[in-house]
Amino acid sequence: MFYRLAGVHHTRYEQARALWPVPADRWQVLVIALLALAAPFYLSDLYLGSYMLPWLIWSAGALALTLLMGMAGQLHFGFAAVMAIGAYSSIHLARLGIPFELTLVGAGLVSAVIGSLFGAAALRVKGLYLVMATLAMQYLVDWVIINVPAISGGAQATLRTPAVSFLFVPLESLTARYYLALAWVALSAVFFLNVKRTSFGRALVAIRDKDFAAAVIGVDPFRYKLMAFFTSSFMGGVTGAILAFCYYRAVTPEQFSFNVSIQLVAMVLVGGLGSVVGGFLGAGFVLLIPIMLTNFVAGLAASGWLAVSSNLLSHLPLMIYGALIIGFLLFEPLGLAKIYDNIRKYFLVWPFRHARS
Amino acid sequence: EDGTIKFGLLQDFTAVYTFVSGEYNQGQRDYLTLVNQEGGIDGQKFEAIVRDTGNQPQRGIEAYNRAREEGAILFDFLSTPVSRALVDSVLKDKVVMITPVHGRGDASDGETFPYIFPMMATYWSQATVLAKYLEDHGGLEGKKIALVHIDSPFGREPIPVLEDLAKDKKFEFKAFAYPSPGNEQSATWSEVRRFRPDNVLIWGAGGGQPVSVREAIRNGIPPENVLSVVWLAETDAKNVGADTMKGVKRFEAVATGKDNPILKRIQEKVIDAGLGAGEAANVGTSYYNIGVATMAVAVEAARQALQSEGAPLTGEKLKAGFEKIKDFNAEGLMPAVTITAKDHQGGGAGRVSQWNGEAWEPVSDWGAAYQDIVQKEIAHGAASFKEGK
Amino acid sequence: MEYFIELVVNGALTGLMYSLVALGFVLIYKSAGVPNLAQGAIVMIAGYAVWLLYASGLPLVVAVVVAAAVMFGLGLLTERFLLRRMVGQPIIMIVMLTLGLEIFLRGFGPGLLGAAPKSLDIGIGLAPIVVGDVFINRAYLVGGIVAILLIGASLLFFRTRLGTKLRAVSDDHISSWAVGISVERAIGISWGLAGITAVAAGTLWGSVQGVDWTLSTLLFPAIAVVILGGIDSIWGVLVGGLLVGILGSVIPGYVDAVVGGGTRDVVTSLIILVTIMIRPYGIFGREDIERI
Amino acid sequence: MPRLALSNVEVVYDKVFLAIKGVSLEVGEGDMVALLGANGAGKSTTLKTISGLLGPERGAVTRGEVSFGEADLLPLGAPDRVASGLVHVLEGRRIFGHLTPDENLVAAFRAGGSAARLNELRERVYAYFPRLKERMRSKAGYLSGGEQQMLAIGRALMTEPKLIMLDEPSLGLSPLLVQEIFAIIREINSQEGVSVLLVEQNASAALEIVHSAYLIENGHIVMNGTAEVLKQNPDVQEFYLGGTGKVNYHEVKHYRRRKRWLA
Amino acid sequence: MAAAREPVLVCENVSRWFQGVHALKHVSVSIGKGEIFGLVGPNGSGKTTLVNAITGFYPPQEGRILFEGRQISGLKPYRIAESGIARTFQNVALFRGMSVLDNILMGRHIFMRPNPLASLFYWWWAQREEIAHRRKVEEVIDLLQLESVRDEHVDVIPLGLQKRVELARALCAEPRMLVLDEPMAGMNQEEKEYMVRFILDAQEALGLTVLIIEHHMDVVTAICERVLVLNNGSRIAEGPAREAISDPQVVEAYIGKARHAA
Ligand SMILES: Nc1ncnc2c1ncn2[C@@H]1O[C@H](COP(=O)(O)OP(=O)(O)OP(=O)(O)O)[C@@H](O)[C@H]1O
Ligand SMILES: Nc1ncnc2c1ncn2[C@@H]1O[C@H](COP(=O)(O)OP(=O)(O)OP(=O)(O)O)[C@@H](O)[C@H]1O
Ligand SMILES: [Mg+2]
Ligand SMILES: [Mg+2]
Repeated sequence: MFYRLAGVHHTRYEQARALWPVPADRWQVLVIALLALAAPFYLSDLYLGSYMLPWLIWSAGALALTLLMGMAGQLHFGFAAVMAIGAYSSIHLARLGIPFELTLVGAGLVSAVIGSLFGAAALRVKGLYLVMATLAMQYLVDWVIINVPAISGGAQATLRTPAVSFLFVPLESLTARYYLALAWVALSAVFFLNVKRTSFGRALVAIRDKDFAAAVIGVDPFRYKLMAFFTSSFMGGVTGAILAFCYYRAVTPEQFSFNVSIQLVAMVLVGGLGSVVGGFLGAGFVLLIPIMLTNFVAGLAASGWLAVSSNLLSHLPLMIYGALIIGFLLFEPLGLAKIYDNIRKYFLVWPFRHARS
Repeated sequence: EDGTIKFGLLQDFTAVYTFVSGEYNQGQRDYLTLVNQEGGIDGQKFEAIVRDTGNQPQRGIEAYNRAREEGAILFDFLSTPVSRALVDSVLKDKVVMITPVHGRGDASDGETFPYIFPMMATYWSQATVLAKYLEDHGGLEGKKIALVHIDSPFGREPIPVLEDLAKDKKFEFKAFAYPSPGNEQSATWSEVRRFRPDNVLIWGAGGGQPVSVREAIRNGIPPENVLSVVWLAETDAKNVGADTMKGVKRFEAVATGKDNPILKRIQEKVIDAGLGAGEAANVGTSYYNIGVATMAVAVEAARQALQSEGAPLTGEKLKAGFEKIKDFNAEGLMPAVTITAKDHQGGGAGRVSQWNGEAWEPVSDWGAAYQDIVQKEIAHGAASFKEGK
Repeated sequence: MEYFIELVVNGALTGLMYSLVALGFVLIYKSAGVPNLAQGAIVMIAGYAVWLLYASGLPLVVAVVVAAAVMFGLGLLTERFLLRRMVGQPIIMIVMLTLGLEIFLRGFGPGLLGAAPKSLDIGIGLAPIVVGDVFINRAYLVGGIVAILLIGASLLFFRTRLGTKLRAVSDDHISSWAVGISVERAIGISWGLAGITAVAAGTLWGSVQGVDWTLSTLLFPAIAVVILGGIDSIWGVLVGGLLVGILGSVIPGYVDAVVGGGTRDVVTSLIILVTIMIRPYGIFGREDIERI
Repeated sequence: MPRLALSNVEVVYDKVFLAIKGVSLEVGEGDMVALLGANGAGKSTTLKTISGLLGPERGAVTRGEVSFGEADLLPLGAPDRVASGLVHVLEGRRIFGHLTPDENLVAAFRAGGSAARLNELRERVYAYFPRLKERMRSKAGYLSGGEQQMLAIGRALMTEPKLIMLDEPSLGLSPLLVQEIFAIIREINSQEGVSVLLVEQNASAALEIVHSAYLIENGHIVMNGTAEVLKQNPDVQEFYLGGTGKVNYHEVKHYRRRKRWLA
Repeated sequence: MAAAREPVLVCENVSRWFQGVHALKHVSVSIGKGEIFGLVGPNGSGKTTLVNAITGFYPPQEGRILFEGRQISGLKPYRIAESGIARTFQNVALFRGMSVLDNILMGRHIFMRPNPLASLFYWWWAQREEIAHRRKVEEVIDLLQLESVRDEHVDVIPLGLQKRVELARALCAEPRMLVLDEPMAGMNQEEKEYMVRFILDAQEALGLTVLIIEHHMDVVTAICERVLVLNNGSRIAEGPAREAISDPQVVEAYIGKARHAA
């Protein structure tokens, strides 16, 4: 009931273009922001470190990929490789003694440059062929990382992150690492929202929707596709660096394997292409649901509710997880964000059922 | 605390390690059940916290943190990516991580890796045991030895050791990589055949192994000349064909079969009592017995720790317990291990066994080999870990 | 020289073994317009099905035929319960659905029947066929022949009236409906047929590597084949398979020794990149028709 | 009993957007009826309701009945409706671009029909549209707009319909082709007794050939009657037929009086 | 009348093939400044192809095209757009994922400097630019009476309005030449009248040169000064509208029996 458009009047163009024109949305964002800021004070280390932290970082990764897949319409099935480039280059840069703030930018840039190479190669192709091209790139990057010990960190292929500080705060404690991740995902989200309402975002969407029409009204498709790859790879690279320094703290090739790319794509798609909410929901779903299911099924089994063989027991979460993905898509083919949106719309037109009658 | 000692057996049951983790984990749990059935140690019982990590580091991290919160003081991940992602956490949190027969070789250096216990022969030691067998049976000098391995850090692990040995023992050594997952290796073996090796070491795991054996036989390499890393088991023999695989040898760290006192007691007090953790048919298989042996060592460590430090156990006390293990051979199930603060591998002993068409038959005695070369690698790896690499 | 010939021959046969997996993918794409990322998992399920029937004592041929019938039925069920509701939805979401299906099946098969690899010995001996100094892999030879037969059958199938209807469906679901083609049935049939090819793939691959979840990873070489040949081309499956197989065998055969690592995946990746740079729709793939 | 009858149909898109409300119309056996209306009035929606193609567009019938002969159409899926004898030529042609024209025709022929019948129908389509025969082996996606429209109609005829619904068949066609197509539609109607429901913006051409027409505005049917009656209606003349005399486009007013039926 | 005008767009001997189909055969035409020029012909005669050649989408394989004396054939489409030619499409080519407003704002693209950093620092950087362009866009929305659908998603508004949005998008680019490919297809009489009005208004207000493809002969004869008639890719007639379309060749190929010919 407070969720109403009624009484919201815009008298200036700025207001009409505000990020959250509906007051209720603004409140919601504020409450979530406060909850996120206060998280270290009410969450145990287990939940902060094993749930919140990775969720935020993967959300940033999903947002970076959403920019490319959702907004610019370029399917990318090798995004983990982009993040890997960020992670590895950040560690090597930090080891060179470069301040961590610059290291992050540097890692982003390295990813962006190599990521744009992916893009440049992929410019001629669309759809599934682009999927395959990016997948091929993933294999190439993996191969280089694994086969060049100078990158991967010797025979064990493990690189530990050196101790660093961000803005004079040492990135040691979980809280410090959490806040850096939170800051990054917040920045990513704000950036994403701003892109959506500026000419840059429009140009990307234009190319996604009708590249020939975009070209004829003056958009250089080549340039904007490259910019999309560059920007999203930059975000992916920084996210990779933050993943390395704030979460894993020792990187190995498997952390950025092909499966991770698929998971990222799943985050973007299950979330629902092209929205910030979708990025968060999708990342949460893909990252946390398997974990929760594993614990849930194990809990059931421990309390004797599930008398099945241990083999089936361990595969049950996988089956439920797959079934959940299918179920959600059947229920709402446009993803979790659309479900959220439907609920929101319902309240917006409440108590009416239809927008026009 | 509440009188139970918790072990986190957080393994991969659904992805890369499915070929082993089922039986292995079953052995581990059955052994702990056996200990509990027999009254525990000093009145303390054992509890296994079992979770699937799907071989994914982030799931491993969550499972680790959760199990730690539940009080687990020993962890076994049986997954290279997950173990690697957690090495630092384990060292920092001062809890024990065991990496039997699979972990990084340099973790044998107990001073650099105080909380990590390979506690059985690492891949480096496995390679030397196999080489020693070849030296004892026909000699090495002037021979051609091929290593056919999966293209991953695990597959490449024995290369430096074998290269050193080749120099020492004057044999010709060559490594051939096949791409993972290894279900298709024909091009690699065409190359191997042209090398005309006297012996081939196959270094893979899971589905790649039977394919390797098949390809070897197809390319005219007699099964007797094929030797495998520890990962070659009954299922693989069935897969290749029990008769076809007759003659193939492998490294083993733990005896196979059920005629060991521990296995007999498990059969009697756990399986027959209906307390088994899985299919009774798996009892006594290679991987099952490795699982049993790992827990036997861990429980022995707990016994030592309780004896000298008293309950309740912590990770630190358990570590101290491990380092007191001396000449422990799990009633003959495995070679005697002696773990010290310096040597967490426990000697690196093992033996070679041969598939006789029905079962694995030992063809050498328990023992370690060329540990000087292994030590050199350990020192090298540990030094670079200390540097922070 | 013999070495080269051996690499070419075995590479070609391996490639055809991949074609066997790829064929199901193309069948579905060509008639339903969906890139089915669950095809690998379907091959795995088919492998389990054959294993289960064969291990229960049925003769191999019977086991294969029954498994084919079962997989065809499963294909129809997939359409009925999963895809029907997705008609007209964005294609990428349908792709995601197939990914969900893949995850489900990967839990389902090993979860029910045990994760340890099953052996499926279909009686193809290990002894190679030796021609000069060239050793030809007997199992792959059988696989290659089966692949060629199935590819031929598919070519004929798409010439029939039913085949034409299926191709129409992949072109436009809504206008297919509008002229009375049952899009649902067409999609069901295509999934069913893909299930049948999966039985061939699952049996043959299962016999060389054992039946376990790793059969599902065959999807990736298969997709490489498909991209190279063109996603909707049966001829592409044949030619793409041969190319991926031969190049992926010959080049590593000479290069691996030099760089000291397995280069096959890199070679395949490079082939794919180069091909789609030159021919964005694969060798035989159809171009998008864009009218302005 | 009319061939097709809609009574009080209401359609909602995307669960929230009400597109047509309370639409009722009838098409008699062998009748030729036009449905006229402005852009977005709900003409295509009405046709899709009849042919059962709302689903993929997230539309749903929330009220009303549609019957075809004896049968109630709403529970049937689109292909079953085609089998029962109605066919919809979609707006924007939507032929199968990757198939040849010939294959387009084959694809539309009912499953299980005899090869002889197929050839007979195919020859009849080629007789109506000789141009298609010339181009029967090239990719349909590259045909010109007029040829695609012919193919779309020809393809619909392959289903042996009792009622054919055409959504803006003249869209984008040259004046000559519009005449041709309308002539063929009339021929199909008179020679084969196929009922026709025609949606058309080109009202003057449509009212020349149909027997009666409905006028739809904003999702409501606002007027119906025989072609003759409608042609005489001043509003229809002004808004659909371009007034009584010739329009002088340089003089058209920006703001016109509102249509009377909306008042 | 035509001779008096200074030529703005000149096509010289333009040809285009599609895999063996000779879609345009040596077409030459010259369009004068401020003129409304019609392009008609049977379906598949190459009208759209000619327009595509002008706007750079299918560059001619032979011949050349000059705009305001500068050669534009061979330039990339977005360069041609920047040089002052805007167009609409036969099959509406709006960006379906955007609102009407965003679609029209897209028309301002060539005047904007989009980059990710500007988006990041929206409040300090991009906002001013957005709002400045917004004013311009609102003028066009006003002119074309699109206020009521401004915030709708383009794919739910009726086709007629979509065509109008496309026109608005083109006008926002402040072109000197406007190319319209069948702007009135699928419209009823009333809507056609509106559209004509908008085109005439825009042309007057902005001094545009207009090239229009249309199959509605009443419209063509009413607003076009001259027309070019194509058939099978070649010119069959050119001249003042009424004369050109009463040419017997044109009647035979295109108009058909008397009804529309007047
Ligand atoms: N898929 C859809 N989702 C939401 N609204 C829709 C959808 N399709 C159509 N509409 C809306 O429903 C109304 C009726 O549309 P319909 O296509 O039936 O009109 P029409 O009379 O055929 O117009 P046109 O002359 O443009 O073809 C329009 O306002 C349109 O915006
Ligand atoms: N991309 C293309 N590939 C192949 N052929 C094409 C292509 N575009 C156009 N053609 C062919 O070129 C010829 C001219 O087409 P064009 O679209 O210019 O016709 P048009 O005069 O605009 O017709 P209409 O009035 O139907 O729009 C046609 O024969 C068409 O099939
Ligand atoms: Mg319509
Ligand atoms: Mg045209």
